[in-house]
Amino acid sequence: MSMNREGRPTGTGTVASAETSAATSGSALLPNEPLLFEIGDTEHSGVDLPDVEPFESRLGGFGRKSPLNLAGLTEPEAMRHYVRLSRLNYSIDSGMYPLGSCTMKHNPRLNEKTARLPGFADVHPLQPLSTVQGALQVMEELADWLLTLTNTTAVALSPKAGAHGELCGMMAIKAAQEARGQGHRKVVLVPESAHGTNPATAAFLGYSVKSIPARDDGTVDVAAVEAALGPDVAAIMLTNPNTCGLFEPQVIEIAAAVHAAGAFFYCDGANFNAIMGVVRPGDLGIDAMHINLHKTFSTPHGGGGPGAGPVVLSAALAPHAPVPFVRRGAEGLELVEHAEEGHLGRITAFHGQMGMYVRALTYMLSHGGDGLAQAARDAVLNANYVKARLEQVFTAPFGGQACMHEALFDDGFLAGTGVSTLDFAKAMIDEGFHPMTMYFPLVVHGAMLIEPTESESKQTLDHFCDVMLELAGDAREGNAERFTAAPLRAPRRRLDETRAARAPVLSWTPPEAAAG
Amino acid sequence: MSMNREGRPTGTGTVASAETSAATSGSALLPNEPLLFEIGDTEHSGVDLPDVEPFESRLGGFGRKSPLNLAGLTEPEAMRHYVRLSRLNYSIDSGMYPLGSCTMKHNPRLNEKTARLPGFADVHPLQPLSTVQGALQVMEELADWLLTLTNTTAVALSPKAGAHGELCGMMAIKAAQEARGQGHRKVVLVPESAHGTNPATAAFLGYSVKSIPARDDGTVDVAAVEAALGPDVAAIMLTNPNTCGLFEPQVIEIAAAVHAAGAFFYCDGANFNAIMGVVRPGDLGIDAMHINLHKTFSTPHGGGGPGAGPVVLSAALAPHAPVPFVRRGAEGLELVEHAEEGHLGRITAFHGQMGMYVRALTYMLSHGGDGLAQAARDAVLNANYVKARLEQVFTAPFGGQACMHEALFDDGFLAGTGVSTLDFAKAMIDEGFHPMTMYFPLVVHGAMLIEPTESESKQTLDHFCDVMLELAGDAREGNAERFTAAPLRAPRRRLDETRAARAPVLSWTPPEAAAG
Amino acid sequence: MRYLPHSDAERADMLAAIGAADVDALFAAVPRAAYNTTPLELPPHSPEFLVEAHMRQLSGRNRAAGDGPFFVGAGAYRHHVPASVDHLIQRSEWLTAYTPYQPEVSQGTLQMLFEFQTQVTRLTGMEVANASMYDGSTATAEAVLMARRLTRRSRILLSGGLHPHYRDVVRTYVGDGDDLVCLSASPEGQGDILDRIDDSTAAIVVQTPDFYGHLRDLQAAADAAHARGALLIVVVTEIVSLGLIEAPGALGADIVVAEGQSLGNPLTFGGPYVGLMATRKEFVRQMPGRLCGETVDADGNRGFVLTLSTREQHIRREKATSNICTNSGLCALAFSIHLGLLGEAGLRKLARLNHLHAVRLADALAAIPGIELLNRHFFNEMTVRLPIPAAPAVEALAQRGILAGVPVSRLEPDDPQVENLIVLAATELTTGADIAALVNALEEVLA
Amino acid sequence: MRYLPHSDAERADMLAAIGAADVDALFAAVPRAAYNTTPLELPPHSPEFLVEAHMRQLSGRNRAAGDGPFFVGAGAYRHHVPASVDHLIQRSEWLTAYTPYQPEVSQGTLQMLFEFQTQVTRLTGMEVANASMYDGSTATAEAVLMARRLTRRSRILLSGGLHPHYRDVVRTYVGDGDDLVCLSASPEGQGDILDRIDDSTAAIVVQTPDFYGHLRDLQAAADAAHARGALLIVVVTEIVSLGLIEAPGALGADIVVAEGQSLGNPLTFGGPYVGLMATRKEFVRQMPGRLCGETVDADGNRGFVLTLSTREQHIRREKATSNICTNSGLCALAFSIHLGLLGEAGLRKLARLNHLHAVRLADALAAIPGIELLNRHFFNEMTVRLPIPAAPAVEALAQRGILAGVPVSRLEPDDPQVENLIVLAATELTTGADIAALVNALEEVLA
Ligand SMILES: Cc1ncc(COP(=O)(O)O)c(C=O)c1O
Ligand SMILES: Cc1ncc(COP(=O)(O)O)c(C=O)c1O
Repeated sequence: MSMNREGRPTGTGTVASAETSAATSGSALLPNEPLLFEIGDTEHSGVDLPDVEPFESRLGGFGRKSPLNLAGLTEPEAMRHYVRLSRLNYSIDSGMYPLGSCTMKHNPRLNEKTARLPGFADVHPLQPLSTVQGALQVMEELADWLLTLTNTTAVALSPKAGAHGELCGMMAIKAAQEARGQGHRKVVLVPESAHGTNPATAAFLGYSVKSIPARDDGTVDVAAVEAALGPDVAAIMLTNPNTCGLFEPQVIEIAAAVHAAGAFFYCDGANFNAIMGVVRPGDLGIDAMHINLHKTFSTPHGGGGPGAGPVVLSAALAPHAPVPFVRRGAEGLELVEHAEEGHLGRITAFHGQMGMYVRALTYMLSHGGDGLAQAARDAVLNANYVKARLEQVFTAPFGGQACMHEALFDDGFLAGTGVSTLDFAKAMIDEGFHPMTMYFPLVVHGAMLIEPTESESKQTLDHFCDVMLELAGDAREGNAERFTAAPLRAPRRRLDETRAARAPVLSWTPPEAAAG
Repeated sequence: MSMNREGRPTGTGTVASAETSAATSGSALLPNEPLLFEIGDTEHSGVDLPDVEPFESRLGGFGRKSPLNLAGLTEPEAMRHYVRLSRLNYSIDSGMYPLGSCTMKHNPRLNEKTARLPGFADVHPLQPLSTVQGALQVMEELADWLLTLTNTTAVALSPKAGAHGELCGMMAIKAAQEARGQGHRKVVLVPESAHGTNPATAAFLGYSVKSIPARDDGTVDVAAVEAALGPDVAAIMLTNPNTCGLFEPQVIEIAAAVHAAGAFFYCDGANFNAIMGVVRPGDLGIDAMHINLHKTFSTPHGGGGPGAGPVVLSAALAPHAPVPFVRRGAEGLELVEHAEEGHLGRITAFHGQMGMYVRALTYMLSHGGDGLAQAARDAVLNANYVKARLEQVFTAPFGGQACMHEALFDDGFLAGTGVSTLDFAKAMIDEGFHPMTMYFPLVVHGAMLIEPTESESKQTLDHFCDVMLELAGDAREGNAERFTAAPLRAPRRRLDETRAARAPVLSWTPPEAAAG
Repeated sequence: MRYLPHSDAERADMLAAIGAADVDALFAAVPRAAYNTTPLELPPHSPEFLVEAHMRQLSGRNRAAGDGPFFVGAGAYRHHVPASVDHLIQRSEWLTAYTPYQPEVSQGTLQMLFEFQTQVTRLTGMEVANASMYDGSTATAEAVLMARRLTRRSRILLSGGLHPHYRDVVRTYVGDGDDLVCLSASPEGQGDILDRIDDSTAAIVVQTPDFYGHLRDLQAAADAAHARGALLIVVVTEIVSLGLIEAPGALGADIVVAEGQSLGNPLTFGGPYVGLMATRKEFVRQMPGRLCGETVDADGNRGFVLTLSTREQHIRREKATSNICTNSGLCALAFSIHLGLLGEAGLRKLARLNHLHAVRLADALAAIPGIELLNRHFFNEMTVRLPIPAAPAVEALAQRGILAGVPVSRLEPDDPQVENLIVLAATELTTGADIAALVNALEEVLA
Repeated sequence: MRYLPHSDAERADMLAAIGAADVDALFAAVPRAAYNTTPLELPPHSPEFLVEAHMRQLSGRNRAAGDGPFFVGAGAYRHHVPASVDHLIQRSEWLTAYTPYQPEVSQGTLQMLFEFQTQVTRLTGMEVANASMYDGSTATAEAVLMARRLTRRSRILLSGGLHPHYRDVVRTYVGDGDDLVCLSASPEGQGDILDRIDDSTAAIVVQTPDFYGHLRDLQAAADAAHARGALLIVVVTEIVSLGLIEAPGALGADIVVAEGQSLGNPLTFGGPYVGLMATRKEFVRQMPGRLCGETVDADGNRGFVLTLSTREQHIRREKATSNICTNSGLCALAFSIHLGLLGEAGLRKLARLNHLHAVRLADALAAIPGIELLNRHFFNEMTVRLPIPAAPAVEALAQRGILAGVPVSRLEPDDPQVENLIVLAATELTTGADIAALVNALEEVLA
């Protein structure tokens, strides 16, 4: 099996086709479900509509002639299709989801309830402002919380996710550099351990990315930053707490150096959960930072979104915030929708993710300032507890120090066992757990990044650690087969990713039989 | 293995302890979940409440001194506990649920939505009537639909379930007999095939139950009824369509004979789904009939309730309807809450199952008269389709005729295979289906009663029949082990019911270790 | 129609497989005179958005409890139910499962019921509890019948503090005979029930907090009943009270029945609710309703099943302890989740908060000239005597946007003694502003 | 705090196991100056019922679309979403799952995405679709960048019928340079975009139905673009239109981007919505966003995985096609369920109904003296010219309880030509009564 630099196996070659496990072929509680297009047809429908008498259309010659071929299901069929499919998913609600860097915390249902109040869910973004004062107030209150939590000057609420927030923040930086006559600065510094969105964002805006190496302890050396800074550097994108789960101890010095060199400090705030209510990033010298409401502020991940990535901005960048934003006017709250001098234009239609604003604000009000700080402290406590318990066996690359919200291990403890990080992850599934983040950050070989979040009880953490230690023990005793064949107790065994990518099948087409 | 009259094995002796199946000990998608009391404790809580400053209580000496010992969970723990537990359940939404006599049809979510409108869910039963006119109108509209569908004179909405409706209807009959000076009639006729609630209800009211045998074709002979009638008979309780899934062909003659003998005709309407919108029971001569809104009108079964069992009444019984009921008055709708001359008193506090009224009315409005009739016809079509396909192998005791909404088989086709109806049922679980109703009705040996309802598509029925035929073939080929050891692919294997009943453990107590 | 999966082509295929000419042929057993081939006189099927609009319109014609100050109790209480409860009970696997007759694929429901039973025993201080009844009132009637079976006696005494609806239900269930003694309403907490117990008495039925809000002395009742070989049936309509008030089981109750609505279940104009029933271990075989018990599976793993079914109609038919079949499973789940979220600490705090608000309400009412507060000891509910008839006063308050409680005359129309009485409840949701608004409006109405 | 599972005792135990004196010790790496041990100036934690009350109060200060006649469109549309859609997407397994990076326990999400992609290809008439973008506007900007990569040209032409917000987003994304040509607003459906295509043009961006409701001739646009080696990017903001209007793919579109909100997703003041993106098979490796593909597992059973990730940031980092990571999974699910419920027959009928109501609205508006209807061909949206400025008129109508549409000047404040224009939409929910009320009120406002 070939390994790349991070130690990730590149094929599915680890899996010998084993005897079919019972669960794989579908049973009463873990069904096999055909595709929508294999169940439905173009005649069936699960929506009743009034009959339409013939009338003279105004479509001109633009009417649809090409087939639609959309499968329809009646409501009972649809209900079953989507319930059965859903049963094949793991979720936070069904078990610990220790994905490092993802902050898979409890998603309170109060948030879902408030987001569905008709005054939020059934309101159009372009209604007259006099009819949406409550919505604007949600935006204002959310902005206030974010500003207080970060000690910054302005916040752009509209980014639709973390990466969008990065784009927004880096655009503001670009605009600020241009406003200063520094548009020629074309380099962005990004530590090796950064999330992929950081270099991708910088490149997206035409910057070239200069990598900053990590120190042996997993943190960034201010000296390395100073060495990389120069008149061509527009900004640094630094994640703090970083993706190794560590607080950058020299962050204030780094900020100072960056500013001294005429650059800005973009902070990736994906890991804000570790410090919310405890550390205000503005006090560290950041200029822009996105906050993933779908991580730190509990809006649900939804199988991959939607999220929201508001960006807080320092005084230097505040004049370059994008539109729209809310401000107080004579007749109540106003929405500034058109870019005034210096402001960025829109980065999205309308005003951003109101549904997420409502959820996040509900979450904040529920926790209060005290609860948010306690949540951060518990998140850190939990990660350190897992770290302390697993360190008995697991190899922690940056072991000596306390971690923040997540504990990072490498695959050192698996050396010679024939078990890879991937194999280990798949074996966790058989024991009832979703795997941790694997092979990220890239600075560690066979990385295992475990973020329990504050939502996990000690009981669950203990069970998790027991299972992890038992698995590790078993791997080291030579029972590689348990790992390389895993999972055996999931609806599917390992999937052939190479095959998927080699000749991509990205949509359903009827089998030859039906077609011919 | 000993068998009782119905052919039901009385022990779990069929199951040799086999090798533990993987699924049994919990995996990522089918977890093992400890008890609430094993997770929570008396300190944890998932509810925040304002702090209460000390104050002078008005409890007198009645304050609680004995321990509560109630386990509490924080919200993330609770969410997980109940989601994990739920994943161990089968449901209509996850697969066909062919329980005969139970009408496990699709439960539309529109019904759940309307039932939660604040004007229904957040209204107190004893608010001034001027503030609940919409609620009274729901009751009136529901009553109108039921009366039209049944061609009867009055309806008592308040019964809380089918059996409660039986009680209500039989109380009305008792009152009517007493009003006629016929209070001495102490016998109620009940066919052998009747549901257990029928004889239980009669006995509950002090009647003695006289059993009417079934004919060889599964229906009741008017001659047998006539023979049993007499001056001591207060009523007959007849299910139509009956529990063998057959329409009683002589029902009109039976009604006439019953009436001629001075008795009343209570019809168990649990199977109304087969004929709603097609046959009006009032046209058959019934005097009282309950309608399980949780069967025919799609209110969810909820793992065993709540239901609602409104009872329609003939002109003869209408004066004996219980309170409360709605009527139109000068200032809008009125609620008659106190028994006037002849009326029965209350059979429940307040006004019955408003939550179910809203759901059932929503369902009726969605279907319309045409849709309800079509649903009944589809239910009958589906049952006959299953019957036709399975009859190839399965033995149908009353085979010749078309069935109504459910198809009845006996265990004749399993003779000599060493496989019982129970075994067969458990093997269905391994193939992805909930078993049909077993060992009911009692008139058939090893009964298998299959009610697909109108909600199942042809595709699902075909898959179901394929599986059933494959299983039957396998049983007859001698693979008894597949059945006697089943289920192997469920969260639990067969449970020891004898042990449960011998030394009942009905609540949790801490293990000795913890106590000692 | 959106709920019906078949196309006409599929129907035709199925008929062909059956060998029937049409669906009408399948209805051949139906007498032609009673067979309708054309739709009945009912509206046709309707799009979801039109049905929803109609139901919204009806809903809009009701005043929701949350729309303003609200003090209505008398057997159903407005508490805050955490959002997670309603979310959870709507999961398909809870909502659309049947009674757990196939335990291997119903362990969720079964374990929940086992937990529910455990919670009810602990709340009530009893040894066993069943898996729910329809509601508190029918549970009370069933308890009366159970007591008769247990004692083989027939005389039943109902306290004058019992909820009038509950009394009426018992009366309907057991019939109006000499052996049912309904004591007259006791709005002042008075009553001579203990003196009426004799050797033919099967049980006395005492509610606490009673309908008028009074806390009743259960120990005295138990002692008096037991002295004559009778049983004490205790009724609780506000289950939250048990977070602050002594458990009936600790005071000698033989059967405890209760309305569980306050936990987990919205008001919904009276139902569905959830009846609780608990008793002594030795009485379990005379208990009605389902019971869930612990056992093991063929691999020795712990699991749960419905048990002692030989008490029930589906096995015992006319010899069953009751005819009950469908009960209140989903409401029991809501109850159990809410109580699981509260836990002991939360329930105690909730009960204290209810009591505190009730104390404030009582003090505010008692301070209004002309109003007499009838309760010395109470939990979250109380009765006041107005100088005028209560029913029109409550209506006048409703016109002012305040739902002020229940005029007792609505439930006891024939008893002139209660004409001026209102029963009012406070819960954790009652605010100081609500109380002030009530006091203001009452003063207006009385002026 | 209800969301935090630890008791203080548990915290102490854990600290002991860690070997830390207190939690502060775990924060040792934080510079002391920036470390807060006391809570920030924020309100303290709050009971659920108080938080809910606050949010209800804010919600109550907004007018819901359902509260009265409603004609607002312009990129977001009020359609009826079946109750089952919102129920299903709230299932824990959909709502609280992460991106399906572990396919063995994420087949639900993956199969759904595969179905979604298939639906999008069929709707748009394209060969491949991705697993969603944030929304229609950002998808448009990404499509522009994709076209530049594909053609290695840089000039982009934006039609004057493109939604102004979309235009603004493209402008923000690519910067205001010579190579971005934004044609001026074309409320009459006019425009000379085809004449502006040259050999340096990467793509032209054409919306249909356009912002003003006009149906645009895509075939002509495709032919003109392809003749100069440029690509045609088609934007659709009302996806329901594709039930009645020719698929862009059938008319030569190279990239189709759309806002999918109309299916499955409520208005929610503008987000979250779901961006759709579809293209030709040969372009797939330049497409941004996630893709789900079919494969088999080790036992040979069909299964699904995220694939072609070498386009994406988490593998390719600075060489990725986009920085997008989190997308709109749950909104895509809602879209897919709603479209799965509709099916072809339902979508066609829904589109016809929308068109019918729009025709009625157009006819009613055109009949008002002084009002000019600008559209000859349209789907469910149209533009009218009032004799007075539109913004105050719309405000005056709102005061009368009617949300009458969008004054174009709100989006194009600097263009005097549009000052009197309103864009109005009708959907299946628009009733005759709504239209009559609008006409009445408009006549009043114009009088
Ligand atoms: C460190 C880090 N940065 C950025 C992101 C991107 O955020 P989003 O997925 O919301 O675009 C993530 C998300 O996983 C992350 O972990
Ligand atoms: C034929 C028949 N009668 C009566 C009943 C009792 O109805 P319920 O369970 O609603 O009390 C049932 C329920 O299964 C039944 O099938």
